[in-house]
Amino acid sequence: MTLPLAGLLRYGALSLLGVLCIGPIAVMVLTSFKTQAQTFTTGLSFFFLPTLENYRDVLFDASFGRYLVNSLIVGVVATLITLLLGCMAAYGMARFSFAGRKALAYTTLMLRTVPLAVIAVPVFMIWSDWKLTNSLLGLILLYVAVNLPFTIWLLYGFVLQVPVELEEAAAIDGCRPWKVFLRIVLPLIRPGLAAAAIFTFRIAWNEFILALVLTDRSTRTLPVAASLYVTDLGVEWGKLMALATLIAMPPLIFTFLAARQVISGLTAGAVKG
Amino acid sequence: MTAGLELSGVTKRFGENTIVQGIDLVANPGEFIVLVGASGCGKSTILRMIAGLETVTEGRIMIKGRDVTHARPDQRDIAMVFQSYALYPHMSVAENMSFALSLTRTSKSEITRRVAEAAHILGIEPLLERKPKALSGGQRQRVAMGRAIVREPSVFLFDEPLSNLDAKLRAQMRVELALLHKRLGKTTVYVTHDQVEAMTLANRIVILERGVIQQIGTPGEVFNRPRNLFVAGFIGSPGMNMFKGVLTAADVVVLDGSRATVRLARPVHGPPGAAVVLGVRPQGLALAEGADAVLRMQVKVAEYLGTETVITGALAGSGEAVTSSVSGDHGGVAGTEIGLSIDPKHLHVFDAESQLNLVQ
Amino acid sequence: MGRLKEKQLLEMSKPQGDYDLCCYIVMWKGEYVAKNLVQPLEPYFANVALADPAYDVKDIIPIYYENLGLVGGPKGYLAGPGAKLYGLPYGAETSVLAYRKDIFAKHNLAVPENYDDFLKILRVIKDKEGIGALTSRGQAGHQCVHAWLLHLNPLGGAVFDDQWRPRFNDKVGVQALKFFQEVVATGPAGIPGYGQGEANTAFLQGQAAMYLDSTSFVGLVNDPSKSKVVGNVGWALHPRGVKRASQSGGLGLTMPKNAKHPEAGFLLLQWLTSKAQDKAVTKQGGAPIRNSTMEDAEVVKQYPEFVVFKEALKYSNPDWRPIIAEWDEINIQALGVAVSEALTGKKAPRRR
Amino acid sequence: MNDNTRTGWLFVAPAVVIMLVACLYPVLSAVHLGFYEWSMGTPWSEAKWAGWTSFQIAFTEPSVWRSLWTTLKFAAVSVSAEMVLGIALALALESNLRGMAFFRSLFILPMMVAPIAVGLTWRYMFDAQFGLINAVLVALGFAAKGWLAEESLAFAAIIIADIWQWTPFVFIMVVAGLANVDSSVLEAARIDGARWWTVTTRVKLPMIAHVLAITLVMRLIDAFRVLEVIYVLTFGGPGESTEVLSLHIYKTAFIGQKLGAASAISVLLLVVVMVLTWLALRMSNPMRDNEGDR
Repeated sequence: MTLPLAGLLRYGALSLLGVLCIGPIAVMVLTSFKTQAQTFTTGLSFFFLPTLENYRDVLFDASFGRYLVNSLIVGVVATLITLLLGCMAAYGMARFSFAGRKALAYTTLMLRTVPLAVIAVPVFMIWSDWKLTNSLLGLILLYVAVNLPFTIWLLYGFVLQVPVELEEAAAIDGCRPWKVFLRIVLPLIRPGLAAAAIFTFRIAWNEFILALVLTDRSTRTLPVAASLYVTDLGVEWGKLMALATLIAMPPLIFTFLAARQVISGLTAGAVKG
Repeated sequence: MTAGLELSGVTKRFGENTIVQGIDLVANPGEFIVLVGASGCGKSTILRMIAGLETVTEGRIMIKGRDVTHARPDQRDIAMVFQSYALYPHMSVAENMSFALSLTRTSKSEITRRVAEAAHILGIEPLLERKPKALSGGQRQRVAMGRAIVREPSVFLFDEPLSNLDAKLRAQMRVELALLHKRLGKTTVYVTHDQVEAMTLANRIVILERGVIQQIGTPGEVFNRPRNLFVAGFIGSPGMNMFKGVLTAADVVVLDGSRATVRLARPVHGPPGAAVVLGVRPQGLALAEGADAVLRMQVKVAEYLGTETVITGALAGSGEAVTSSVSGDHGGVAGTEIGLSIDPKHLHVFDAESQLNLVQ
Repeated sequence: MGRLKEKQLLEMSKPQGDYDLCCYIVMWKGEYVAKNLVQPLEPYFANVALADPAYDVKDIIPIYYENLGLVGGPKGYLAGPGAKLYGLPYGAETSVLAYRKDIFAKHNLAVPENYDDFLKILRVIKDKEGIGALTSRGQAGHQCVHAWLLHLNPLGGAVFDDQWRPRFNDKVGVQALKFFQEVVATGPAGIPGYGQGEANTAFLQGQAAMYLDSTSFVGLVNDPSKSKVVGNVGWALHPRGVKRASQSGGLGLTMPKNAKHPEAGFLLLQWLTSKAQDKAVTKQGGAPIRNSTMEDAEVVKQYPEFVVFKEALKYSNPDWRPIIAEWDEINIQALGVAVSEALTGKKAPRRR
Repeated sequence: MNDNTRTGWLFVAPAVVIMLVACLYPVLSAVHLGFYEWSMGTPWSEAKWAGWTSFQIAFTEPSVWRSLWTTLKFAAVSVSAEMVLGIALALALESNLRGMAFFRSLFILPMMVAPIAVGLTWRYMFDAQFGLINAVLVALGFAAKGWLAEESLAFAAIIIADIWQWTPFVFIMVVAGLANVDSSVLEAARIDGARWWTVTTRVKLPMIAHVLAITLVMRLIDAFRVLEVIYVLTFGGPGESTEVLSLHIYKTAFIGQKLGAASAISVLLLVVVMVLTWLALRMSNPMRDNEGDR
């Protein structure tokens, strides 16, 4: 039915959109390969002799390795814990009726909306009390807490889509609730888990306001390091962009690889309403 | 001899709502019991209570003489085939079939043996390594049965297992199910809303309405001696004709409207003058002319089905709906009026108030 | 830099902190002392077990010493009876004018000696050379206040008068702001968004002919990997307004009250600010805090501009800004917004 | 299906404990803190009970209302632009083109970029001297602009960055919603004689109304929470032109060091966001009860 011309136009429009989406990311990456002088030539310079100098400077900064390791620990551990607790809670809320279930559902949704700026100050106080400041554990705990509401919300939709009969069949086959969850439900909500993992990792890896408040020199994460570099480096755009690229890449790569799951995770809750 | 399955006073309530009311049922070992009824009659709930998927509000369930009322599903020695088959999408056919056994730490060789055997019985050996997604509806159905078979349970539970199949496949699977039951000889409870399945498969049929058993009996019993109006109307296709009338003598019914007089084969237990409902199966209404034509109907539709023709119309006088099934091609024309004779063998008389069959 | 302070405050408010020594910007000293977060250094200098006899306190440039180290005294943040030493300068600075010798020579311009010439030359350069005349910080908050204060003091204004009444919006305050507006109008594009980095860049990349900032800028100017103007930069004193004055400020080192190892902190502080270390840091491009370094032949040979800087230090004013406990809040949230709004034209400068 | 209360709680308990301890407790503490006068850098023991004064001061402070206004403006402009653009693009491009999956994979990338990287990149691109945006403007024959130096332009800049990051989200949500619309309904409408515009406005969009509603609310909530990108891009300036409420809270707490006042303003933001969420739940509760399934 579609005319070839209309098809071409659509592809053209899509490509243009793609370019607009990727453009700033490309600017970031390209600039990271420019020398200090090249970053100040003009915005339209796409052809230049690339240098790895910025990456060398950033990567071999004495503390970069430590920040990277901190970020990885925080990102990976927070993601794993969030996923585990989140899918358990989503399953419990979707499949069991218990006193307080409704209140819990509403509270969870409300917590999903809390602006991080609101809790920065009290969290610092409370964490200081509990000796959790400047430890990765404190940051992980916080990221788990702020990510759980969204994760539960997302996985809840996926659990609902698992046919109840499957769980009943498993119960007849001899599975206790915990086993039904592990052997039947978990494998079936894998796309949801992938999406939740990426969203959680994205926050835990990218966040810097709370991390700034809760970390010190030895426990700093990459975004905090970057926010400090902004002042230390002034406008050494090459280095800043190299750092920004290094921070931006892991979530981008995961997202691109698991795009289908991310999109289904993003849209599942709303579309099936 | 211990019953294969025994339900006594089984009741299910959700708050104020009673879904199932005081079910008493004893299935002999190896018996094929079919629960039928319209949707919402509680048949699935009974099955799920037997399976242990639903708690029992009151009453007791025994399997092979063991009280399982509060046992976990897997401890009841049952297997269940679901309407949706409920195959685990992330497991292969073989894994689906062996899942229960693997949970009970059955030896590898035993699992392999039983899966192979079940696969052989069902003719699904070539499918063992496939995932459910790669199977047709009929194949999935077989796998679901295979999964039940490998457990070698005391009781098989089927929850409308054929309803997702097309008509032809359904007929075929029905025969296979009957053969399979013969071969395995296990007590079976089968839920369906399809009376053809019920009639062809069951040793005994349990007819339910609003959570209450209306009649239990062999297919012949429920067809030929329906205990009440509901059963009479539910069983048989096309459905039984129901005409309002008055019992003027122990063996005479005068119909309202048409004023036709119908003579019964035997006297019934009812006081003269009682309001009754006369039930006639469509097969009991034959084309007739002259004195044999007790009733006259205005033809609306004649459906030729090959071996028979189903004629639908309105009873002259009362306008009540009439269906007649006559052999061969009648070629009835809408708008014409035809005469019908009544075969007394196919007559049932129900008390209009208690709705009970007065013939018995 | 703002972020550094947020983190420091959080740390120092804990019963025991993680910092034994911390670096602060001059503006924070009053607040830190008022909040009882840092400790006086005299007891440590008096402790023979810790103090280095060869450490020459008198050699530290007095203006810096007063500006960055002393708290107390009659005015609260300057020398005088009651003033105590809470920190030592480390990376301190004073204001000087950097200018492009090549451009000035090309158009036969004289380096501005006073604010009248300064004002005139802004327009001249903009018209003749077509690039920004003077680059400046201008971002909302501390940055634009810093730039405005650069002009306020030489023109004879102050934030408060002697009775602590605000006078920043008097005639001189408005005059300084109007001058600043002219700087924005004739400068490189985007000054109201410039932080220190952007202001630096505009000069280093040749987008502006002048830069009125601090002595600490010299290291960047002479670094060929960052500067396109190496060899073309001349240095002059901060132009004279009603008086000759130059800014004093920069960084200092202090010891948190809740330090775990205060002795170790003090020893490090003493070593970092010692003569030998000061010279070494300066030769790497750092800013000296000691007279001995300023006068060192080797250093002066490397940085001929130190001759000008030494002259500038004579006019350096430790009372450049009122470093009271509330200064940072006034600086960023009150003045920082008002000046920024004037620069972007949202509000016209006027006397109240 | 299962009324086993104990098992249900066992599944949710770990998550509940963590959310209570590390999310709800801090939120309640923020409210509590609002009743104290407490300056950062001083020990908690020196905090003074201030009753409602912090709230009174916070709510009479012009800068609070200005930043609330900025936030509202930001949310209204950016979210409506994102909705309009996202819906229009989705309608124009929804058809099942080959390679759509690839483009969709591209479109979700912007929202995954770390906010600090987004802020830095746009700051570089908006640079008055060397930025790509001005270079493009000049190449197209327009005058270069001092993007981050003028109030309205800086505000435009944070909106542009937000639109860049989040329009694809709207696009993807709407495309997913449209994909779920039963095509026979559209065919029926076409047979009934409806043209493209009528089909779109009278059939298609109403049929995905709930998707649009959820998308709108999700975007609104996030727009009210926005902090990090603006923190890096403009830090609220010039003047206070881009100082959204989150940033104002941050500055009040960590620069003004008035922790009590910051908490009082937090409560204001919290209330705004909660009201929005409540509206959202009324429109469509994603965690609706699954009772009545059987």
